[in-house]
Amino acid sequence: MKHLSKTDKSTFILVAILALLAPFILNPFPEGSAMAQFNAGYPDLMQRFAIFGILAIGFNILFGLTGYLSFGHAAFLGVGSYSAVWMFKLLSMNIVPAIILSVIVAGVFSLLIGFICLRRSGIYFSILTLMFAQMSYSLAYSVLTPLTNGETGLQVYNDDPQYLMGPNSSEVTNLFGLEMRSTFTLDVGPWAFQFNLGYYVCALFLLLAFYIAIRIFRSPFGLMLRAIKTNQTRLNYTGLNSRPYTLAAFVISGMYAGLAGGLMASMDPLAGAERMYWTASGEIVLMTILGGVGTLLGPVLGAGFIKYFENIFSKINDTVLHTWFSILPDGLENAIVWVLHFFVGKGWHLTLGLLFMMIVIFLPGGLMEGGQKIMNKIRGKKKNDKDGGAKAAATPAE
Amino acid sequence: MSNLTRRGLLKSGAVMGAGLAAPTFFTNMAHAYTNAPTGSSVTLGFNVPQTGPYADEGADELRAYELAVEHLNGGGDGGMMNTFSSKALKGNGILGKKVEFVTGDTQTKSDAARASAKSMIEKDGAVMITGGSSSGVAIAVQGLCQEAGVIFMAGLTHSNDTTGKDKKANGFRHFFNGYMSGAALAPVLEARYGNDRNAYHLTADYTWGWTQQESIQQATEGKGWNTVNNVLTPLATTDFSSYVAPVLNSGADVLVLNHYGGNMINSLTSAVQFGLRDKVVNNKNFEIVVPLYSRLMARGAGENVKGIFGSTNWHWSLTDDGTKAFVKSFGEKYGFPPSQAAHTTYVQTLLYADACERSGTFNPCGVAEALEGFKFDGMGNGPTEYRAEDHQCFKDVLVVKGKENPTSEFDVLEVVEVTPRAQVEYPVDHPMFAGGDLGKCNPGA
Amino acid sequence: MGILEVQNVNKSFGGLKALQNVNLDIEEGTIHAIIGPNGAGKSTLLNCFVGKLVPDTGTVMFDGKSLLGIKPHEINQTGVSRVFQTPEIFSELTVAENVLIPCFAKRDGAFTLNALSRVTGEVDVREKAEQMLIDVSMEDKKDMLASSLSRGDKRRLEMAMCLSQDPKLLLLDEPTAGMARADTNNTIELLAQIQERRHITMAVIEHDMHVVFSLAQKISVLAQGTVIAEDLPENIKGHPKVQEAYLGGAH
Amino acid sequence: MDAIFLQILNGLDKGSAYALIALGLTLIFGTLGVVNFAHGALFMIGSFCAVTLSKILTLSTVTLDPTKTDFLGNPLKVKTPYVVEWFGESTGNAMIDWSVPLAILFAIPVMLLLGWVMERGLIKHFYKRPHADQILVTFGLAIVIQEIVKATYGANPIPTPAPDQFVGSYNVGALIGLDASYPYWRMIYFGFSVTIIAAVFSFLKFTTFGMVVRAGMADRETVGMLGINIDKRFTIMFGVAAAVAGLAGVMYTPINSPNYHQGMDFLVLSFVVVVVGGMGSLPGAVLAGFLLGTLESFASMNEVKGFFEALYLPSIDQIIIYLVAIIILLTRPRGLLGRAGVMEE
Repeated sequence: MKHLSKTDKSTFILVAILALLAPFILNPFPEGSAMAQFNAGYPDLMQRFAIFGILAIGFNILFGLTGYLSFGHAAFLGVGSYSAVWMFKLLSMNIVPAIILSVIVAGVFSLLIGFICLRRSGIYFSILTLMFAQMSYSLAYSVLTPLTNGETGLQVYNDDPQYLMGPNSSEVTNLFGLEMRSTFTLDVGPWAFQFNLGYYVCALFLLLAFYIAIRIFRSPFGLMLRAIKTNQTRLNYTGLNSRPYTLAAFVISGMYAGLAGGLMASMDPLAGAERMYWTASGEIVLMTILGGVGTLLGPVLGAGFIKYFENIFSKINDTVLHTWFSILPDGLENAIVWVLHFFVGKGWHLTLGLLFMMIVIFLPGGLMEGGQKIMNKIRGKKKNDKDGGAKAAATPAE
Repeated sequence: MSNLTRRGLLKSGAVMGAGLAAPTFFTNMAHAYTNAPTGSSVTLGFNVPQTGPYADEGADELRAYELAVEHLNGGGDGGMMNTFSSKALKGNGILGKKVEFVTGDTQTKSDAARASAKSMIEKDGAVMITGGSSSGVAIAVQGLCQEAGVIFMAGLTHSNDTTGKDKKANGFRHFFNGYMSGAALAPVLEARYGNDRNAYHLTADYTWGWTQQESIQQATEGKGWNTVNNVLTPLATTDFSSYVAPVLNSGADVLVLNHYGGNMINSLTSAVQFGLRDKVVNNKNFEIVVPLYSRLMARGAGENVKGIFGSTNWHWSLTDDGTKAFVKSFGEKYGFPPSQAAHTTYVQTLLYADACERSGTFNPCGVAEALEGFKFDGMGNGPTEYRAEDHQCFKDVLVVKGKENPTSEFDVLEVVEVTPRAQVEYPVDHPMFAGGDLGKCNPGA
Repeated sequence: MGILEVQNVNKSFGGLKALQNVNLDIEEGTIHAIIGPNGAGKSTLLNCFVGKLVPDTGTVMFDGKSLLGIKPHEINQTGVSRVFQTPEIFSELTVAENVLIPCFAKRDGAFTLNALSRVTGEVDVREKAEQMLIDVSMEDKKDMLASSLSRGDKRRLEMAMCLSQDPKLLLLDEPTAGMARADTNNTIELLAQIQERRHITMAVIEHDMHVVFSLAQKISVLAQGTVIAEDLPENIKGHPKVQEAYLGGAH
Repeated sequence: MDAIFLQILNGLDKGSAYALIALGLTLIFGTLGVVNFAHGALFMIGSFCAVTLSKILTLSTVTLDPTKTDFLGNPLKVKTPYVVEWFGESTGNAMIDWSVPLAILFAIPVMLLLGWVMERGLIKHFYKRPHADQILVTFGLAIVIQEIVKATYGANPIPTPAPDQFVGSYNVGALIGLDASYPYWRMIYFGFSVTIIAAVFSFLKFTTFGMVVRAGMADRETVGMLGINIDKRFTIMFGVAAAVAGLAGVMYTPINSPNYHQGMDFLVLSFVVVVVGGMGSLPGAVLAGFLLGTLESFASMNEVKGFFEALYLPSIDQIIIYLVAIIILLTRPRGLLGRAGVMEE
């Protein structure tokens, strides 16, 4: 911690507090109330917030700093998950070897792909990564079924060898016996707050990932990556070959994705090929841009935003809508429900698409810019701060 | 994941490794199983595809679920509850508790489906999960429910693996499977097309496609057919012309399309466009077979399905009392006849509710026990049995063909033959279903 | 024996002969100006030194080693830095960061994965960068974004970046183009100081004769791709070929 | 031989579809410098123009036929399309039957208008924004379009057959002494695509409008300085690109029943084609389209699959396009016919 500057330290502490108190923060509405639908404080979703946060942070190290837009990052997530599940199948349900292997395998895999793809830049690079990911997906879904269990997804069976499994070993994913699913529920009046061990493991990894990201952002290495984004020619005429830098960034962000994949499998030991489909890679890109490219906190926000929509809005069905508006006169109630039902439940994609457009049109800097605007309003800052504002928006590391 | 309860909390793991002591959390022993309903209502989780290629099937499943809930709570005309051979259901909910439900979107992706099911279990307290429109998703969610300690009543899933190598004690399948399709189709095909046919298979290159192809090949070869070739086609294929073209000169006189959904529509369209059905090969008319039919999907292929044989789990034009009652209440509520996906999910919901009533508990182990070996009738498929050993329903299978002169947009298929249950039955240890382990029922908490 | 020896360099683009049998010899520790009318091939020649272009024939030797066939960043590592006609700077970074990068490159070489050390913690490099900014009198602008600088400042920044690498040879492509007279004089003073203090060899392409004759110890005149004269400044002034090249032989 | 001949035809057919989609994409990129992730959606809208037209043509009056019953036992509703009532049995039914070709006339104004609205209303504001922003906003738009289509027409594919006259196949192989039947509609599709491609090229090559646009593609500022309103022309080009995508969609419906997500299915492929051809190069896109189409067709032959399987490369048909595209990009940095400096930052 002493290696962080004052602002970075407060950002980190803020994230740490948010992560630790997530079960409270995400569960603001009492159980059983109409608004409880919007609660996100249950273990699975909280785990996802943290895991996709890690993924987006890692992606941002590549895209945000170097400007290389990888459209195949989901492949590393998938490879990480597969490695982790194989560890469960071969060794035991302990998540430590699983996560270690998933990071290593994703690292090696990204080294190979990065070595080839980074010979090109711009859209050529993006399409190369996209094609590698699509190949991985196609093969995982069909030919590689012995390795990946194809359509169904790789999972642990009772007859798997599990060589390290003792007679008393836990049958579910665990950290030296502490089961990931263990949840302590705190009932406070009508509220029920769930403290899940798996979530806290993810949250710790998120904090670690976030801390390393800050360090990278503030390091000479990070400076070089940003230099690559702004002017590769000058960097070359400064005696630096940009390739090893971009490759290192690519591998680091691939390892982040592998970590996320390993964690995902550790929370829920199944790895499906869809994880590697191009839309999954696209989702990572969207998370990062939505949150704010090149900002530290943005990608985490973007990840949370998209996962929240996917998990909360898709579950609002017409019946739920009718309960919400039941106090209104029937005609009005039906009219409102009729309009809203295009945007929630099976229409959640529509809402997401519209929000993408709104955010990118009105907040070019993503959610972070929105946040900054609000903060500025609150602080009553005047417009004369234009230079500072422009600088903040343009300087990736802020 | 057996401890995903919303309110309970859980035992932590044994002490292991370097002697790390597990924290002893406060443990609520009040409930013996996951999400035991405490109030006056019980929550079921309907997990269906609402986005993606199978969204229409998902929507139809959801309609059927809503209808089933209405009937269970005593609303509507009661539908198949009136024809169901078991009379345990009284129209007052399940075990006196009002039935409520939550819905989720599987997106036809294993990951999303599991996330959605988990949120139903962890957040909404669902005591049973049901739905789905593909085998990959069904198997993934079934595995989750086994770990979490809730019952899974599979929706539309046709792969042998669901009740074969991936069977689970907490999972139950009413829908038929690839083996049954083969066993039901083969005699009909033999009767119509003779027993010296040469079949060419185009097979979707993933687990379901493989098991289905294997089943059909074995069944038809048993009738004397010869398999010329089996070509695997990528899932993402939209234009099958390059797979269909070689069929013409392969010497085959039957083309079997082991495809579903969009793949089926496109491959069938290509095959018809290439004029396969107008060909005469080996002095026999060239024929096409689509082993797994779905009316919703068949509609997408338009005229091309006319006269083409396949199998389905159920069809609304059946004339037994159960079917009539179901079609009537569904049709009156929504204005069109239900699909087989709607039928199987409706039946699954009723079967689950009935099992709860009969066992007097929502405890998955009690429910499972009540379902295992359960024999019933009046649900549209004739006498049916949930086999205890693999949780697969055994019942008659329909052989259908595309109707030549449809009277409406729903009138796409006609039932050619109802293949009796005995003919599609197989032993539990049949090689196509080998390798699985049902395990023990898991009540969670 | 000069530090940079160019022999018989030819370069053509399609049918256009941009450089024909160019010979050039830049002596260590001097400021060598290359002048000539527009399109004479000055920038092309410079591009051949830094690896941006590869001559068709001929040799370019720097410090006894050939510069041909190696990549720009490798050429730079041998001690050749270049200031471009349109400033090539890291415009999205601050002035201070712009100077830090060459300082790190100088210290760490081509690639170091120093991902966990802190820029703020690298005291030696930072001090060097700060000193550099003071040298070009830009220390008050160190937190500005490079893109927001004036054209003259950008050029000075680029010069600072090149100088902070302690190059053996500094190539300057019109270092005062577009500068106001006062700025130009500052730049002349700056370059002279640097040369005096650090004895860096410089090759300067310049149009402004005031700059050329204030700085250069030797001048090469390029016209239509060939060196038509190479001499001391005082001799160049009255050189007939030079006058012809500039005035088109109209006198 | 027959098989090879058929696969050549298949390759040309697929290739023409790929080329047509990629052509519109690269046109938008080349003229406007915009990475349009909604291009697949435009293709899909084209398909649904055909669906919509056939729905319009089959708008019906409903009469009850007491002699027949529907599935609930009520009198059967008999639908008579208005066009049949108005134009008589034969003309009316012919119009319904020909809805796909008729949809071309319907799609052109719709797509031009849509392209115009899209460019003026949205894309225009993104010319100076980073490509990442363009991707995000057009991707968002693609999702919105596709969800609207889904809400209107459902998720299942909708059959839109070719006119009866074109159902079936013709033994084209007989012309060169082979036995190889090929479907009429696919031949028409090929001819149609080639015509459209030729039309776009001649439009750009031989009209003043086209010349200005090409000049603008090469150097926008200079052309702007000549006092030519290049923006207006670019808007029109966006409309043209949308129309090309739409027409590709209309004609593709009898081959592939339209569904709401087909745009996304084609998106990745069309980007691969464009990039292999070289960003911003029109001939490159066409060349790459045909190349990849043909390769894909041959890769799906059993003999080829068997050959690669022996080399431990099973299912080569799944990855051939990507594999070849990667090799091309690694050997030719800017694709087959790309220009330097385009989209490399």
